[in-house]
Amino acid sequence: MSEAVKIKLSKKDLESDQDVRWCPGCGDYAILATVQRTLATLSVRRENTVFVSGIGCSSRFPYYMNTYGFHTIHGRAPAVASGLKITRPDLDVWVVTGDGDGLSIGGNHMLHALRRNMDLKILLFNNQIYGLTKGQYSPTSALGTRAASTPTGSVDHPVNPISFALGAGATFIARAADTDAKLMAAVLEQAYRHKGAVFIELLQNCPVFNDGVWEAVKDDPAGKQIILAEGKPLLFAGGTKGIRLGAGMVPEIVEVGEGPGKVPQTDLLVHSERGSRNYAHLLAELVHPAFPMPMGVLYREDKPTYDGLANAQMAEARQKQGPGDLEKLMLSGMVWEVGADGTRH
Amino acid sequence: MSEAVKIKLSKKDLESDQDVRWCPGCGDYAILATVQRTLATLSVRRENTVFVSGIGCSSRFPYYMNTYGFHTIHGRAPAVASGLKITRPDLDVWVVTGDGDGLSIGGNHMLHALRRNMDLKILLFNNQIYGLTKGQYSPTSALGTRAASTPTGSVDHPVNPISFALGAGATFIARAADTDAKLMAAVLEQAYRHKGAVFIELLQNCPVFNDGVWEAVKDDPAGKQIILAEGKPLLFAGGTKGIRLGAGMVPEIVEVGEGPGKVPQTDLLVHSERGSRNYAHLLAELVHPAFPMPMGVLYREDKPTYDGLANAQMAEARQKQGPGDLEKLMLSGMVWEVGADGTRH
Amino acid sequence: MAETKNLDRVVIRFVGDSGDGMQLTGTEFAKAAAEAGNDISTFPDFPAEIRAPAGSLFGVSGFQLHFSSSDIYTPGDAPDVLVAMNPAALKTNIKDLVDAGTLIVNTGTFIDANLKKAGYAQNPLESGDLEKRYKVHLIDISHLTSAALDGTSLSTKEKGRAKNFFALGLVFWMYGRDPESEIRRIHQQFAKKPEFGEANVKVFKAGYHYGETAEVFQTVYKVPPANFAPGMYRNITGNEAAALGLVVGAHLSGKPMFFSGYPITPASAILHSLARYKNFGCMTFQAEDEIAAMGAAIGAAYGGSVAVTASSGPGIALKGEAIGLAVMTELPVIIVNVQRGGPSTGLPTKTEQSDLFQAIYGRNGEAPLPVIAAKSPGDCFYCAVEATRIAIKYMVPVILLSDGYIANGSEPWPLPNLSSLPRFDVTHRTDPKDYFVYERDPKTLARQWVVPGTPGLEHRIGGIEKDALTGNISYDPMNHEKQVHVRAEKIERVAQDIGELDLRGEESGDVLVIGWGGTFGALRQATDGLRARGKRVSHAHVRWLSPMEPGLARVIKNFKHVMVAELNLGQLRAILRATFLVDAIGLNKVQGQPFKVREVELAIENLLGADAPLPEGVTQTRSANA
Amino acid sequence: MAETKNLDRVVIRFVGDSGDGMQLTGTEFAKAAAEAGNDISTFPDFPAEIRAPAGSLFGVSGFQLHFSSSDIYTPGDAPDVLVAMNPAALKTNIKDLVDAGTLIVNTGTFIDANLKKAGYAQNPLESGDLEKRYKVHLIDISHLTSAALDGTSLSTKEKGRAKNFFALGLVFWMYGRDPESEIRRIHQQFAKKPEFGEANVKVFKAGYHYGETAEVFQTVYKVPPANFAPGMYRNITGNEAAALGLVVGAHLSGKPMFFSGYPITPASAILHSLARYKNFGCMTFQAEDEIAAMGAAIGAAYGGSVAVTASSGPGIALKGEAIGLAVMTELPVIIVNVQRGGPSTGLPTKTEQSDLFQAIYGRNGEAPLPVIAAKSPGDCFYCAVEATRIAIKYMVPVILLSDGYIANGSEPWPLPNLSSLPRFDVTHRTDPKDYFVYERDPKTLARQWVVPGTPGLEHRIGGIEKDALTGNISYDPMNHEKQVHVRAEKIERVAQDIGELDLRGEESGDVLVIGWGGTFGALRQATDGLRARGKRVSHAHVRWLSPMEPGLARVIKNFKHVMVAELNLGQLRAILRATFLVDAIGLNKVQGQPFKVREVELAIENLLGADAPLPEGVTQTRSANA
Ligand SMILES: Cc1ncc(C[n+]2csc(CCOP(=O)(O)OP(=O)(O)O)c2C)c(N)n1
Ligand SMILES: Cc1ncc(C[n+]2csc(CCOP(=O)(O)OP(=O)(O)O)c2C)c(N)n1
Ligand code: SF4
Ligand code: SF4
Ligand SMILES: [Mg+2]
Ligand SMILES: [Mg+2]
Repeated sequence: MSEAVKIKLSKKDLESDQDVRWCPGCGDYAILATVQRTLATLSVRRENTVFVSGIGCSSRFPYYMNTYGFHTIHGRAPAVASGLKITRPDLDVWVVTGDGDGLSIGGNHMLHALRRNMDLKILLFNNQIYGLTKGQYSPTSALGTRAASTPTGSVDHPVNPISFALGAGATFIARAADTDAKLMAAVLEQAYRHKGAVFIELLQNCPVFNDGVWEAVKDDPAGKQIILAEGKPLLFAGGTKGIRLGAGMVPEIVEVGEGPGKVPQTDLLVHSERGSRNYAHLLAELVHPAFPMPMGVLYREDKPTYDGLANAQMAEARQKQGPGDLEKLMLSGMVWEVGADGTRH
Repeated sequence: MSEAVKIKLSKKDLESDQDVRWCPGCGDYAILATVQRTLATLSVRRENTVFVSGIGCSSRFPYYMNTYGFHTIHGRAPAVASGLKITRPDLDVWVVTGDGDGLSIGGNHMLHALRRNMDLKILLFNNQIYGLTKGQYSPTSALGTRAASTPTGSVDHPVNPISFALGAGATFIARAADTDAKLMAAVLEQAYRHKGAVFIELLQNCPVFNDGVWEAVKDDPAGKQIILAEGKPLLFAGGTKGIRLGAGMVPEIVEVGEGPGKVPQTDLLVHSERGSRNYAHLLAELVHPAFPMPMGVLYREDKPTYDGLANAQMAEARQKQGPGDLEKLMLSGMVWEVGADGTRH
Repeated sequence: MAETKNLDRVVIRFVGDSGDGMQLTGTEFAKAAAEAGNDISTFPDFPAEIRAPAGSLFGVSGFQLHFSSSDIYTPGDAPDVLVAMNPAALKTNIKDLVDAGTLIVNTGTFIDANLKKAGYAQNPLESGDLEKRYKVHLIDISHLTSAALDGTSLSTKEKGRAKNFFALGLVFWMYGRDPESEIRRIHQQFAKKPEFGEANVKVFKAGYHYGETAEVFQTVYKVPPANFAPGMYRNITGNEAAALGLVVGAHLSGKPMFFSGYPITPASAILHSLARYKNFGCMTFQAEDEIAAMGAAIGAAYGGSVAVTASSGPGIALKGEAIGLAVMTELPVIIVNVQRGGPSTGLPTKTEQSDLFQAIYGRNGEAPLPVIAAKSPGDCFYCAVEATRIAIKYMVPVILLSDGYIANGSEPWPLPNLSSLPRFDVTHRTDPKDYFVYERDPKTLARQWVVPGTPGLEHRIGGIEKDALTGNISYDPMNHEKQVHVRAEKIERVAQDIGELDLRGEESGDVLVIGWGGTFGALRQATDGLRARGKRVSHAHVRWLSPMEPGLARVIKNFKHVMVAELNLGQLRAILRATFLVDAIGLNKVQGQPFKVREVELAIENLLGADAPLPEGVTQTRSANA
Repeated sequence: MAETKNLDRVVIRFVGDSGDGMQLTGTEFAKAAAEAGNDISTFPDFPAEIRAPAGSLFGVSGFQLHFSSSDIYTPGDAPDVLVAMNPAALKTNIKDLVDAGTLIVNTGTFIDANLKKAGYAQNPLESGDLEKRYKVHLIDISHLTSAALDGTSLSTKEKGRAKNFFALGLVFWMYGRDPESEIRRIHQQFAKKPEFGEANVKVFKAGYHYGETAEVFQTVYKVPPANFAPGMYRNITGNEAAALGLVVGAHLSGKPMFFSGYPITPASAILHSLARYKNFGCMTFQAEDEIAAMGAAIGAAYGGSVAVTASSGPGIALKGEAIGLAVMTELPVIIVNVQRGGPSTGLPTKTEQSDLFQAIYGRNGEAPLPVIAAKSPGDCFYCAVEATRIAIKYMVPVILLSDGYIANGSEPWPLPNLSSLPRFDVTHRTDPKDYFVYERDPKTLARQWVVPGTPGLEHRIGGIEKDALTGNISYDPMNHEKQVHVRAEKIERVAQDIGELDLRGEESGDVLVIGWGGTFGALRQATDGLRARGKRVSHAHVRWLSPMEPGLARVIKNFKHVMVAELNLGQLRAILRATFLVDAIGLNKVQGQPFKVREVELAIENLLGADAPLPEGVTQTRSANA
């Protein structure tokens, strides 16, 4: 995050002059609006903000932001963004990707950007489908998904984006639904302030090829979401249910309260963004339909960033060795002089 | 694993006629010998056994096995092996890879092979270095590793192969040291019998470019290893120390026994290969030097394999629709006949 | 009553919003034309967006159909009839309509908001300018559609969606097509939602009756049936034909088929088709990326399957390294490239022929392989069969080039008699005696295809240079020299299996037009036309680009001018110049659009002495250095 | 006392086990020769294995040095002196030794186990055959070494490791080199382990004294200093020079440098060097793979760095798609390809020139870019500077081709005067007024390099076709046509910046030899030699392969024969034939080895009428079709 002289911005200031080209009703519209509104609220400097994306419907995002933007190639946004961030630590670099772009073809760059704790804010639009190529299943699609390339149902076990990000080493992990502007704004703001690899899963609806895939979760926020809050127990269903750590470290849904078959609130797991990795893994494994989905910031950790360390090494080298002397560098190794008379010195 | 008419095999039967070309003292020799010996013991059918590898010192492995073998290109072994296994479920397909081959350039194929629960036995030789290209740091090298490309120390946080495999969805996860022939043989045997994606991390020494990187762990098996055993508590240091689940789901090293500051054995975590994923994550996070390293089978789970499901769909289609009738297929869509008189029918 | 007039051929284009169902309208009308016995050729042209915002210029979707009572090769240069469903569609297409052509406009959409989105300051329907050039029919299709659906339970939005059936009904009437079979088809298509079926039929009939009653159309046109050779026909797109050809190819070799792909426009449809052919022994695998798709194909080939992968330019670029592995290990893999506009992401939904260099040269090292290009939708079938046969016979990866134009375009295709196609059954060696992994067939130079599971033949292969006999790793200089030459020679030997050159016209003359791939139709039609007018013009269409078809050597020096026509900057041209040292000039167009027949004619006429300017953008490239 | 004999030049090759330290021996002796004022050229030739098992044939490591009192261009065709440290080394190298050449053998290693590993049924030293052809010196170096170290605390194994210093001492004596400076160097090198330093010096002296006393060598040879132009010299390998050139290039442009790479033989050394230049503002990044390396370079270029990536053939294949993105977004990236033997993994440690096609054509779509090739180790420096300059000036990715031969080989290199190198400072636009993202410089056609962080110039770029002015996504057909041509024209315009053609000899004559890249030395030496013998032979060495150097057009048609000599099957040849329609024939060798001067001479003599057979493997390719 760049030190900004705070300027008042409105959402409009973040809108580019390009026509937005998503399908009517696409969840991407809501995300775009929330990102624009949040960045305006945060008074970011537009010139120091860069959106880098891959290819996919979601990856058209940068065209609509009145900031710097780079629509790269399929799956490679984290790599391009890394090169940019390492060399330009003064910039805020956001990455916009989809479940196909970021977890199928681009899974490796995602893994390594997260592992390195590259200071990138990565937004993964998860619609569980390939939108742009017209509806093939993706690595996040449920087993048995019938789609263009799987008329009899997919036989791939899906990847859990949050588990993946955690396993890879992301230092800020969060989740929000496309239409929950309030939660998303809160998450984006904290992400913006985090130094390190941010991974945010945005549950996004593709009305054309995978309509309603998140409906069950989104339509029943009380029953199907746990809104995470620091220091608060994992409660849902209006506080009547909660998550407890059962035997063998298995999370359990329990009825909360007094009386037979119910457990006191104090038995529940208590949320801590900076909790242990094991706790975070447990949160990651809470997935619909077996469990309500944790929403908000699941995990964060302060850890040196790749770009920070790399630039520190540069500074240290310059300090220790002095600014490079090219003449001297040229003269290193096995060097000799031949005099005007052709003799060596 | 193919149903084999058991034939007596000796280690020699598994040795190809090629000169082994690793450096003297390389840990790969020990692994090769153990694999050859174990496969002989298991009386595998050589003709039904295929070793597929990428590029790296470790990836030369197939040349030395008197089975079918394919030395592919850097990082792509899981992809090649997947195509083979899907179409030839009758074969036992092993993948040999290195920390660079399997987790740097090949990380994405690894992720997806594991996620799909492809029935592959993947052996990752982790020497924390690029051997073949003469000693650059790898994604498993510790932060600060000084190597050819990082003279002032690496600034990458390493990836934990076991965490990665677990996050990706492997259904059999194990670890053994190159020189621990007994444990490795036991692990290999169970892996051989497992149906699904096997991921085995082999701690391998590269005496030339990263000598002794695992020495601390290997030289002090009692103090620095937890030899996992089903139903047994996580004990080490000759039973005097153990691992307990502490507050906030943080694992703790405790002194085991009676008396002040000691905890009873019953307080310790008890190993279960088929334990919860959360338990497995906890095991994965036990890494040297903070913790002793769990050795043996860390996790397993029975889950349908990609190749199994895909071939079942083929069988089902054939059963439901009958064997394909090409003539009929050609005639589907918009078809018409033009008669001998040029008229349409 | 309207009078009836006979026409030889008609080019009609339906244009509207992506949501307006123009592809469906076009396809249905194409079916009717085919049913009526016309020769047809279609050209769908979609926007890159899935569903662009209604009314936008970039959201216009079009479908052009050429139907005729005589042989045709292309969907036509310019529409005789344009059906425009909204201002954006009119704006982007009106310039293509022929002078005095028929223009049908849905006036109901010409409201301020849409006019603005289309960039019209004034309503173009009001200026009277259109009437000066075209036969204009202004019809409020939107209104007539909802009127037709008055009283149904459909929502306003649902009603609006039916308006393309009004247009369809109208043109059915205009061209005297049988409405009954269409009504049956609509009912069939909407069998699961009969209320929509009913509604669409209503609107279709309303359109048909509008034509009958409104008296605005004085003429009903008849395009009599074309003269088709007897036999079974099927209307087919290139991607469908390729999928069929791959299934049949695998069948002819007696092997199961494995297809691995990663979705990409315009190749995905091949994966989609094959995924439905499981009972034919086709296993399909959607890989995590194109590299994995190629890797998996190699693994499957190694295991003994007919292995196939398909992609488009960017995906093929990614496969390059792995294709090299298939070259080195000499495994049969069929790689389909349905070309699109490049470079980089380029113009994903548009056609181009600019991946020829990549196909032939796009790998590290000396890594030659056979390259075949399909010339038409139906030809994709034969090329797929042939690619399969060559891959297996020579134990090589083969690249099959298609392009967006023939992949999505369709034509009536005489169905091949399957039993007449020659089998090329594979026998995998099982005899362990004296087996050498890289021993070669003296004629084809192919090594033997030994598959895992064969006792006693256990062996190892890989991407490092191999001993020319044993296949063991070899760093021996002379062995490398030998193997590099053998791999090249093997590709040259494929020429043994290449049929006659597809040459139309004399073996000598004034102009030899050389083309390859999907430009076939335009080139053949242009040259046929000129020859009919007495010009000494021939057309050679190259099918095998690597090795270069031997037939070309015989004729290429017999013409005053050689012109290589391609939708790129001159890739085949460069190869032909290098091979034959002829001063071939180029006809090049890189607009994401196929050649128009007239463009080709003009270019040839110029060579014959005319001095007509070529249409904007199209370039006739002459050599500066030669 | 031995007599002293003057020689003009000597080629010496040290061969032994990979563990025997032959690279060190060779390098040290090269230093001594350079110090003595000789012109030198070196050729290290390692096995593919890191450390192959002792005694194996594939574990033999060699280092050839050519030193001379006159100008030389190559490490020499065949050694005059062969130092063989074990049977495997003798076996694999003896065939190269010139007749009557000097052979020095370490007999101590000729034990049964080693003889067997080398495939010798009999001890070749005992048959007497060697003596018939060569001046043989059998010395038990192993024994003499351990004898010299008797009484030291070193283990037997450690003692064994010192034996290369015995050989080094011996050749120092043979060629009258000053032992003192070497002794100093040894002490320096082992400063951290002085006991080894001591031991090695002991052994070195033992070798030196052995020569002096053993009376087996009757002659001390003297190769007088060469005539170097005055100035500073440095012995440099191609990879070192490339790294320096990149640093200097970035410096001259006034920009920080970003290098991202993924290790691969033989390119890794560039990454290793640059990683040490942090205080020069070089940021290095070891990416997860080559695609990421190219992606990161693009990101860094976008951010305003001089962005570089380096790899070898297979890695460049992987970068293809991303290079296309750099072409489309018109960002300056320097892509170094240190070529090795292909295809696929091929011969990773051997040299070849077979990635030219890939460099020029290996991407989807029309994706042209400038390609420059370095001709010698030192030239890698200038090419790196030039590639940087062109990339920035024209806003394009540039491919710089090197190869394993010049990358690892070294030569004495006159250090450039840095202050005389022209600066090409970058100014990034900051004025927001009337900024259009794809507006171009009328002369170079470059768009402006605007970097993030610049207020008011916020804009978006990407891989989809862009409007020729605004850079917004454009699917417009004419815009695409225009942009495709502009991108091609921009590359052609690079010709404005290309200097004179490197032509040696007359502008017309009997034979024009055309080469590119690392074959320079052999071609120049062969042609110089023939011209000295009165032949009408010229040599043009092409530096820019794309665009093709304009100077070639003037001369290429003035010769009876044009012969394109390349370490591939004729890639430049094909391009020249296509461009100039000249019937260029090829001289081709694909053995992982550079041309020998004699091979080139023979080929030229053949064209001049001789009918000498070429050495095995080397082919003179004539056109069948032309
Ligand atoms: C190299 C390459 N392969 C394939 C494609 C085709 N392609 C474009 S986007 C996409 C997947 C999009 O899915 P996702 O990332 O989930 O984005 P969404 O459209 O759903 O937002 C694919 C396969 C491409 N453009 N480039
Ligand atoms: C496409 C490609 N990039 C790079 C290389 C060079 N390369 C070969 S092996 C290797 C890494 C080896 O490391 P690892 O997988 O850990 O194997 P090890 O040698 O340590 O067993 C690299 C970078 C290559 N062969 N191909
Ligand atoms: S296809 Fe789906 S994801 Fe793409 S723009 Fe349309 S609704 Fe959105
Ligand atoms: S370099 Fe290391 S890993 Fe490779 S063979 Fe040698 S010791 Fe083994
Ligand atoms: Mg998606
Ligand atoms: Mg390794």
